[in-house]
This record gives sequence, structure tokens and C-alpha cells, in this order.
Amino acid sequence: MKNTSPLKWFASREGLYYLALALLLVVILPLALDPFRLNMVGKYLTYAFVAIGLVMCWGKAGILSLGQGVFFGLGGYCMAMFLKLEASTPEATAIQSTPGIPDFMDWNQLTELPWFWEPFHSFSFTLLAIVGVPVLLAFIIGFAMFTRRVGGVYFAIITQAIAAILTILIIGQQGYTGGVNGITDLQTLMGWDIRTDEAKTILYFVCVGLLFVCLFVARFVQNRKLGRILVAMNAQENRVRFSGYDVAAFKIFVFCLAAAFAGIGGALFTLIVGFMSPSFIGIVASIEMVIFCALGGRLSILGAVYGALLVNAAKSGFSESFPELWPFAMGALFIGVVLAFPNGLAGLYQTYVMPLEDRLFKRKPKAAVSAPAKPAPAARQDEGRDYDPMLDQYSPEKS
Amino acid sequence: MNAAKAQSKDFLLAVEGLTVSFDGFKAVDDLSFYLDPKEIRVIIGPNGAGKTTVLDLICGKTKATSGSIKFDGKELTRLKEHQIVHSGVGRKFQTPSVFEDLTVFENLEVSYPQGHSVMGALAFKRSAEVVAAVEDVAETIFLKDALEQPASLLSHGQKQWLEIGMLLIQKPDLLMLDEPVAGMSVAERKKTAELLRRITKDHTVLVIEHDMQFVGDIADRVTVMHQGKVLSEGSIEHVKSDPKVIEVYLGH
Amino acid sequence: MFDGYTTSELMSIFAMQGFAGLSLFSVFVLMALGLAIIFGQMGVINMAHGEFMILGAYTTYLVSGFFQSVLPGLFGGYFFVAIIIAFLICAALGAFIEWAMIRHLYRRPLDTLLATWGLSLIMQQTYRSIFGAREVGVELPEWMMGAIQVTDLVELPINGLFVMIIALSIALGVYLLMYRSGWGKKVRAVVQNRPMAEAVGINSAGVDRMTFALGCGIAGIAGAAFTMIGSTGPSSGQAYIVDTFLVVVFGGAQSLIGTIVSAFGISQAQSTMEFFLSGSMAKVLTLLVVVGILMLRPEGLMALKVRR
Amino acid sequence: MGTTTIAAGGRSHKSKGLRKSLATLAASIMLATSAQAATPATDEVNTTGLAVTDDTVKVGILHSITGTMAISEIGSVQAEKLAIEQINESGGVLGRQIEFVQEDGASDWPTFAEKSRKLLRQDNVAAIFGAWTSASRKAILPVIEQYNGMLYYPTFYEGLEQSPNVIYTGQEATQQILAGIDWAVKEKGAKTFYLLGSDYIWPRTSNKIARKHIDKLGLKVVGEEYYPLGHTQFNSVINKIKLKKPDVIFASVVGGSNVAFYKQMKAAGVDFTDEKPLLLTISVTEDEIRGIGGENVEGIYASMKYFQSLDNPNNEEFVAAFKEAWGDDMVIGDVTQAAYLGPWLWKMAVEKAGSFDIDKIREASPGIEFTKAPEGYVRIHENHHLWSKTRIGRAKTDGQYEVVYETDELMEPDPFPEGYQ
Repeated sequence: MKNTSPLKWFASREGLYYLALALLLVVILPLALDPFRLNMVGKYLTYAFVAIGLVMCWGKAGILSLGQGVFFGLGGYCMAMFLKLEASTPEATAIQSTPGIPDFMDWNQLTELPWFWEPFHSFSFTLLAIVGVPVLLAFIIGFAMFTRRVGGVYFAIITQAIAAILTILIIGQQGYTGGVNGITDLQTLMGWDIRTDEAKTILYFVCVGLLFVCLFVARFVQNRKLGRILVAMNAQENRVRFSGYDVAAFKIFVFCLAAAFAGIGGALFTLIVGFMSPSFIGIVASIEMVIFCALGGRLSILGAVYGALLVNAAKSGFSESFPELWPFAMGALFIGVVLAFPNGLAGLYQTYVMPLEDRLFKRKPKAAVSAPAKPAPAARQDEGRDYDPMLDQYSPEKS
Repeated sequence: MNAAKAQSKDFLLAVEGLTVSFDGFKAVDDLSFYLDPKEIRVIIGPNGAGKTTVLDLICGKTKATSGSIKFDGKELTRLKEHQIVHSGVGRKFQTPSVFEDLTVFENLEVSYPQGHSVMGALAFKRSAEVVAAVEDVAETIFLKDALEQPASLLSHGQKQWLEIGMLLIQKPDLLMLDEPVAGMSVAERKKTAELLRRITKDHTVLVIEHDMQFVGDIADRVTVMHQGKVLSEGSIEHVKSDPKVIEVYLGH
Repeated sequence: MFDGYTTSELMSIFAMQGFAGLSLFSVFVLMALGLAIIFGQMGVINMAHGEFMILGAYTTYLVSGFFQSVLPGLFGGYFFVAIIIAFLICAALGAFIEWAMIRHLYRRPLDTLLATWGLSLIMQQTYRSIFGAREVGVELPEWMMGAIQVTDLVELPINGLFVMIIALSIALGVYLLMYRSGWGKKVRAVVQNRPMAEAVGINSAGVDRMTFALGCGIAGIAGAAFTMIGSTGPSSGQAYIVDTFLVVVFGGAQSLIGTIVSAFGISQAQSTMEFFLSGSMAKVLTLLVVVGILMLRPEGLMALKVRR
Repeated sequence: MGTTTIAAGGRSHKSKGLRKSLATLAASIMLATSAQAATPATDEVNTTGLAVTDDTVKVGILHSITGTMAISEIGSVQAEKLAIEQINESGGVLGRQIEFVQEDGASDWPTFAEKSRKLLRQDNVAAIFGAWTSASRKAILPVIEQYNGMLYYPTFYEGLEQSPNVIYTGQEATQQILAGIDWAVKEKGAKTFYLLGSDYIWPRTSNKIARKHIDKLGLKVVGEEYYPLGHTQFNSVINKIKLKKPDVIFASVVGGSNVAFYKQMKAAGVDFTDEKPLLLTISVTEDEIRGIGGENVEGIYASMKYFQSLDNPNNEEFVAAFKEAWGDDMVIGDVTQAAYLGPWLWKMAVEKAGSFDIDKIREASPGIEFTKAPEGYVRIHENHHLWSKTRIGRAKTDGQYEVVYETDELMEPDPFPEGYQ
């Protein structure tokens, strides 16, 4: 690899795109927005984690999960359990019949903390669980399904059913989970009040930092041979299999990766919003997450971030001004992205903006490098080729 | 048990009593045949005789209802597809299936037998060794000059060769080719025959083919299948003169 | 838990519980048949299926209002008219959607899923704009309200029987259409080998449109029938999504018989468990069992082993 | 931003100067027509930087007007707007016209938290009237406590909460349940009960209280059952009910499930007018009956503090005003009436305290009496809930309840009932 030096990488086209995103998230938005709006952007960004995972899982490997909310929720619940235990000191809960346990347990006649809550006294365990619990569930689901070659639509429907099951369970077991209200009234993280403006601003930057970590992990994966195999698997699963790869293992890996990202996003969501509830796990929430990824461009990890930001910002904007129009807009977005722009924003960017950039910076136009009909793929380890934000032409009508 | 062991020592591939049925229909019915090392075997037979299914069974794409497939002492019916590949069986499909989005180089690189586990694929680096192996195979399959081309721009025949190349780079002991010259021009057929002859110096090859001219060019022995069973087996001259074969091909 | 009941009481209860299972079964069959046709025969996931059902329900609501104000004398029979109109309206909309949207997505089943989800959002909001956010009450004719007294304890609700009859006639109709008519032959031909079907002169685009329209039309009938037992509101359709898809997938995608078998299995399991457990746990367990079985047997109950 | 800032009662003016002069004019008219004291200076009545000017005060309305909850919350929005308009017409609060900022919670709990934060931080509203589900209230609660705001919450709910920053204008569970069960036992001779609810916190808590109370009375609960929200198949539970033959079905099913439940009960041959078993609900208001259909619920009883058919002059006026403002086909349920109380109770607290400061309002609130309440008479308890009477209504086919019983005394609110937890 020629571009090993980080400085050089930042000067490359891909590096510049990352810099632009960093500039937007670290400098422009914090300067332009008041803490209240910035906090909302932070909330949108937590969905970007899910969207990045979906790019890897759905865009690249062709596995559409309609249950990403499950992993988002699990990560979020792990965080919420830790914070709730911290908030439920015996002093703070002195009026309860059993002081020292979360308030909703007391209302439900629980007299001691359930065993699975105990470990969440520990912050390090919590951090581990935020990634570990979603990954473990993803592994179990993935192992059961992918080794038996369940894929495509079937996988989508089963993950959807799992989202439904978990929602009903959490709502029904309210003594252990807080029920439909969720786990609320979270105040401090290791003694640090997360409700103040300063804390919210700091959490925003933590969120941005972790987002970039996940972006780089995703980028690393897609640029290795693994990334190419994921894409290849999507188009020619049998060829990959008969080239000696255990296709199921790769699918499990990428599904777990997406679950881990979603779990981190969920934990940050809990911190930024201040509570967690089953409504973020359910079917509707999970399908909405797919549209973040689809709008950004299902093959572009950077696009996923913009997709999550834009859809959520539009949702807030619409619901403030024209609430009854929002479902129409959202519906049209789904249909439009699928019918007219299957490559989402990243595709539009490549078609319309990049030629302008080329002219502006007098770069060699891309078309000369790869055939216009089918720009070549993904990320290559080798030298010198221009970065392709769309990463791959999505062409379902492959011969 | 002992007999079976002895056989698997003598033969590279021993298929015995192989049967598969789809909802009662036996696509392959109590089939047995044996391959010697470095042999080129061609399977012929009318449409629906079960030829492709045999390859599917050997490479694990279809699971056998009963019977055994012994390869180099290993029972393949119990292995998963990628394990079968790792034990040295390569399979080319009837329609060319290469990775259209990748270049020829990358197609071969992905097939290089290293970094096949998830972690391996994460850690895989393009070493000089890999590059050398890729260039070597590219030479063999007449695609040395096309290494940087996306596979989608190759001609139909070139894609077939590329797929053969993707098998070769895995250094398999047994190559299974399903109609490798289907849809090729005359010139391409000739080159493919030459390619196969080169390959057989180090490989055992099992081919399904319709083109009798081509079969005559390459085959050591020919197995004729009909309705899931072996109808006749032997040299090309032998099976051509077998009345049962003539009956099946010309009788109806 | 059966202490203190006489044998005859218990017998009656089991009879009624069996009937409850059967009515759940007919509900599932009605929900799933339209979807099974579309998914099984075309490979399209129609996430707006529930909204098509609700369109049928709103149609029934409008027809009932029309009869009440214009033809009060014939009110008792409005339901039959409503079913036919619901079928026609939903089928027409289905044909239009197929033309405008679905036909561009045939090779991308996952994308049809997203696009039809978008469609479902739009349909929901349309209902909300037209009929208001509140559920509407659909008035039933008097003869549908009561129950048939079989014994002291055993009473069979007339509308439950009615739903059952509709479900069975539709299942029979679909069977005849798919397996005993020329059109069904064409549909199956297109499913099995599209290029070949086209080559022998079948207008496959037309077949697709009709299939989709038929599936949507059946959803409309289901919706009309559900006004008797469920709610009619802008988002009522969403309640059916998960159950419906599971029934279809569990049955094996391309098998209509499988859909019926799976509807039967799931409904009996659920209603039996509901009797012994609390409702929520019964639901969770049923879903878990179905998902578990699907993990072990992904092709569903009745899938054909196809030689590939 | 897209928020709506409207002075209620059509008093929105573009020009600030004009507005001021008009308001002064209005104030002088008010001085002449009412016995109101002179408008106190703003810096005296507002020491914490709320959005109070010399002639206006800003409040927030925060309900879902989109999403699944919109159906239920719309009535509350209408009632709150009506109350604000009436207060403005009668001279405002401390001589200031109320302006409201309406935000949409979109049936999404983080949105509620967000929007309440916006109302408090950006708009500096003096009070928020809003939230409907417990989940949305729980989401708002930390925000409103953190920024020291005031929330008027209209829904009857499960109790177990008592925030210094919330006035609960609906009944907490014991008020509804104890009166309802006592009535069924005393008037109808009920001995056995079947508890049925949707599966979430309110029905579960309510049934818990009901069960304890039934135990205390020495009577029997023969079944308790929960179904997921949105469940539409109730045949099994109907069979269980038939098997157990309870005297009373105590139902707290909500939403779309309600429609399915009552239709299927009816279809299974249960005629509620026979009262065998008698059905007593705490969740079906006149609003819900519109979706269920009056003929399906004829004969059921509901235990609540308010019915549209209540026969008193306050209510007559209220119903007339509500219909005039929002249309003749409107129905008014328990929560809608409770929402209507919010702005009035706030106005009285402000005027009693002589200040818009939250701390002073909080202190002034307990003991406030509202004699013009449509439900009759209410008084704010020390615990921020309302003393109120509980009534039993019997549903008629036209979708209205006929009030058959009313407690003699005001029921004391008891959000943490001893012995019921």
C-alpha cells in the first residue's frame, strides 16, 4: 500500500471526505447550534451507528435485518440498567418499601434486585455488556439461521418477529424491565450529572468520537479481503462457498459487527436522551433504521451518517411545522429511494457532484479509470485509485 | 469397511451406491464409479440424466439421500462445502460464475487458498507470493494481459477460463468442470482443450460435456449416465459402440 | 385448575376453546392467503398488506353508512355488497400499485419490502386525513350479532361462524383458481419458469398484475370480515403484520396448502396456550416456537424439495 | 422554527407596538368591567426569567398530534385551548393574556422529553399542559424537575408518583378503583371478580390495587389476565370468563384491543345489559366508545370522575362551549375534562401566589378549590393530586354514559396507597 502515511491519506479524496464530516460534526454544528439542538443532533448520530452496521450487513453482504432495533435497545438497556442502579441508592429511594432497588421494581413488589441486574453495578461489566449482549444474541440468531442458509426475505421476517417478541417480553415483564415506560429518570454516570448542558455537550463529542471509531473499524473491514468477500458473497454466494469460504461464518461475523455498532449507538442514546424504552426496539423503529442507511446510500458508510442525520432532522422539522405531512414524506422517501435512487445520497453525489469536483480541482475524471457503466468496486488495497464514495455500483439486474 | 479403505487408497475418488431423491424422484440412483489419480473422466448423457446432480453431490451442494463419496480417504458426504474445497475438490459451474465487480487479479486473489477464515480474511495481505501465484495461473488461463480488467468486461469464454483459473489457484487434486466449452467459439474450444490437457498433468479432472468432438479430444475414460444410473463406462470408442448407449441417444 | 367443574362443563369449555382456535384459524387464513399468493407466487413482500385489509374495512364502513342512509330496508344484506366492493377496490388499487411500483422491483425482493413499507405509511396517513385518527365503528346488521345456543354453556358466535365461512370459501376459491383454472396454470407456469412461460405466449406482466391484484383483493375481503371482530382505524393494519408474515413463512413460501396448515398449527397452539397461560406469555411462546422451528427448518412446513 | 405561537382568542397581532396599545386598552376595559386589581409589575411577578411580559404570559401545550397516540390526545389539546381562551376572555392571568406554544410529542417518548426541554429552555414557558401516557410523563419528568417547570397532567393513571413539579388533574388509580369496586359490591352484590387488562403498567398496577381491595373485602378474584397492546383475539379469555362465571369483569383494556374485545364479547353471546357478568371498566370513556360502537358496549359500567352527561350547570356550560369551539359532533371524555381543569388550576395558583414563579405556585397550589369545574368541585391535595368524586356510568347505545351513582364524599387521592402495594 502506498498511502500508508496518515498525512497522505488525509490529503486523498477519501481522507478529505472524512475530514469534511469531522469538520461538520466537531466544528460547524457545535458552533452553529445551541446546546438543545446539538443534543438532538447527538441523538440522531446514535442512529448513525445502526446505519453504519446496516451498510456492512445489508449493503455489502445483502443481509437485511429488520430487527436492528433489538440490538440498539439491548445496548441501551445495558447502559440504562447501570445508570438506574446508580440513581437508586438506598438514600435516594428511602421512601420505598425496599430501598436501594429501582423504583419500578418496588412498585411491582420485588423485594430484591433480580440476579441479572446485579452485574450492572459494575461499570466495566456494563461497558462489556453493551457490546457483548447484542453480539451474543446476534451470534445465536446468526448461527442458527446462516448455517441453515436462511437468508433474504426469510431472515428479514424472522428478525422482525424477534423484535416483536422482545418488545412484548419487555413490556410484559415490567417488574424486571420497567415495562412500557422503560427505564427512566437516569441522572448521573459515575457521579457525573448527565443532565446538564455541559454534560450533554461533552456526551455529544463522545458520541462523535465513537462514531469515528466505528467508521474506521467499518472502513478497515471493508478494505480488507473480508470486505471484498462480503460483496462477492452478496452477488455470487455459491462461488464464494466453492472457493473454500465458510459463507455462514462471514455472515455471522458481519451480523455481529452490525449488532455491536447498534449496541454502542443504543448505549449512547440512553446517555444522551436520558432514558430507554421498548418503543426503540419494535418493528417500526427497526424499519426506520433501514431507511437511514438506504437514504445515505446502502453501500456507503459515510453516506449512512448523513442519512441518519438528514432523515431525523427532517422528521423533527416536519413534525414541528407540518405534522400530518411527515408520514407522507417518510413514505415517499422509502419509495423514492428504492425506485429512483437505489444508491441514495452517495449515488447522487457520485453522479452529480463528483464531476464538478473533478472540474474544480482539475482531477482526472473518474470515468477514465473505470468503465462508466460499472465503476469498479470497493475498496482496493492497491495503490492510487480514486476513492469512490459509493463504493460500488448497485446493479441488481446483474446478468 | 476394509474393502472400502482399500478402494479409497487405490482410487482418488470412489463413489458408491450414491442416491438422492427429490420428493420421491430419484435424480441419482445407486450410482457407483471410481476415478484414478491424474485421470480425465468425462460424464455424458442425455438431459436430465443426473450429471450435474452428481457434481452437486460430490462438492456438497446437494446432500445425498444415501451412499458414500470417498475422496482421498475422506468421506465427503459428511463435510460442508468449504471443507470439501479445503480437502482438494474444485468445482466449476455450468454458467460462468466469477465476481463481476472485481478485477481478474482480485478474482484470483480471492480464490488463493489463504485467509479463508474470517480472521484470516481480515489479516490477509497481498504478499509477493500471492502475486506470483496469481500471475502464474493467469498465464495458464490466457489472461495475463487482462489482470487489471474488471471481470465483467471479459468475454464469455474468458470468464469460463477465469473460473477454471480460480479453481487452479486453489491447487485442488480433483477438478470438476460442468460443460466448460458450452457457448464457446471454435477457436476458444481449441484453446480450452489445450488448457485442460495442460491442467491434467497435475490434476484429476471430472468433466461433464455434450460436445462429442471435444470429449474425444480430452477424455481418458467416459461414463454414460441415463436416468440417474451408469449406463456404460469405458473408452470413448467403447461407449460409442455400446448398443445401450446408441439406444438411449438415438433410439427415441 | 379444573377443580370444581363438572365433566359436562369441562366438555363444553373444550368445545368452545376448540371453536376459539378455529376462529383464530380462519382469521389467520384470511390474513395470510392474500399475502401467500403474492409472496409465494411472485416473491414480493407486501408490507402494506395490513393497510389493504384496512382499506377493505373502511370500504365496509362506507357501504354500511350508505345503506343506513339510502337503503335502510336492505341493511341486513349490506355486508355481502361490502365484501364485493372491498374486493374490487383493493384489487384495483393493487393493480395500480403493481403497475406503478412493484413491477420495477421484481428481482429485488428486499427492496419491495422497503417500498411497500413506504406505501403503508402513506396509506395510513391517508386514512387518518380522510377518516380521522379515531377508530370508526362499523355497525353490523342485527342478524350477525348474536350467538347460536348449542347447549347451556356452548354458544357459537354467529359472526365467528361467518368469518369461518368466508375464510373457507376464499381458500376454496383460491384453490380452484390456482389449481383448476387456465389462469392458475399460467400463474404457476410464470412462477416456475418465467422465460419459458413468456416464450409459450403467456403475458407474464399481465399475470403478475392479476396475481398482485388478487392478493390485495383478498386482503380487502379479509378487512371487510374483520370489521366484525376487530377495530378499524388508520393504524389497525399494523397489528397484523408479524402474525401474517409468520404464518406464510412458516407454511413454506410457495405452498398454499402449507399456509393453511401453518395457520391451523399456529392458531391451535396459540389458543391452547392462551387458555393455560396468560395472554402475553402465550403470544411470546407461540412466536418463539415458530421462530425456533423456522431456524431448524427454514424452508417452512410444506416446501417442495426442488431439484436445483 | 415551526412552532405555533398564537395568542388564543384571536388576539394575535403582528406589530408589537400595536399589540401593546391594544393590550393596554384591553386592560383598561378589564379594569372597568371586572373587579380585578391593577396589573402588578412584571419584575415582581416573575423573578426567574419566564416568558412573562407586561401583558402576556407564555405557556406550553405538549401532546401527540401525530402518531398512534394522537387519537387519544387530541381531546386534551382541544380542552386546554378552550380553557385558555376562556381565561383570556375573562381577563387573563394577573392581567396578562395567555399565549400558548404548541409542540407535538409525536407519540414518541424522547420527543416528549426533547420538546419539554425546548419549551422550558427556549420558550421559557410558565407552565406546560401536556402528556397523556405514563411513558410520556415519565420521559418529561426528569426534564421538568431539572429545569423546575410546572406540568399539568390530565390522564387518570396508576399513581406511584408525586412530583413537586406536576399537578395531576386526572384521578390516580385508587380513586377510580376503590369506589368502583365498593359500588359493585354494595349495589350489585358482587362476590367474584375477573381482572383483565392490556399488558402494561397502568392495568397491572390498577389490577393489583383492585385485587388487594377485593381481598380486604373478603371476596374473590377468580382470574387475572393480560394481553399485549394491540392484541385483537379475545376468544380464549372469553371462554375462561364463561368457565369461571365471575360476577364482575374488571376491565382495563386499552386502544384498538378494546374494540376487538367488546365486539367479540358481544358476539360470544354476552349481553352486558343482563349484567351476568357485570362489566366494570376504568378505561372506556365516551371517546373510546366512538370507535367501539355504542351497540357493542350497551350496559357496561365505567368508574370515572367525569361523564359528559353529568347533570350540573358547570358541565352544561362546558359542554356547550366545547361543542361551539370544536363542533357539534364532539364527545368529551374523562381525560378531556381533566385537561380542561389544568389551565384554570394554574391560573388560580398564580393569582393566589401573586406570582408566576414556579416555587410560589407550588406552595400556593395545595388547597386551591375550583368550584366551576365541569365535574363539580375539585380541590388540590397536598400531594398535588385532586380531591374528586367518583361516578359510575352505565353505557347507552348512543355512546353516552348514564350516571347511576356518585360517591357522597370527595375521594382522597392516595398515589402511594398503604396496604395496596
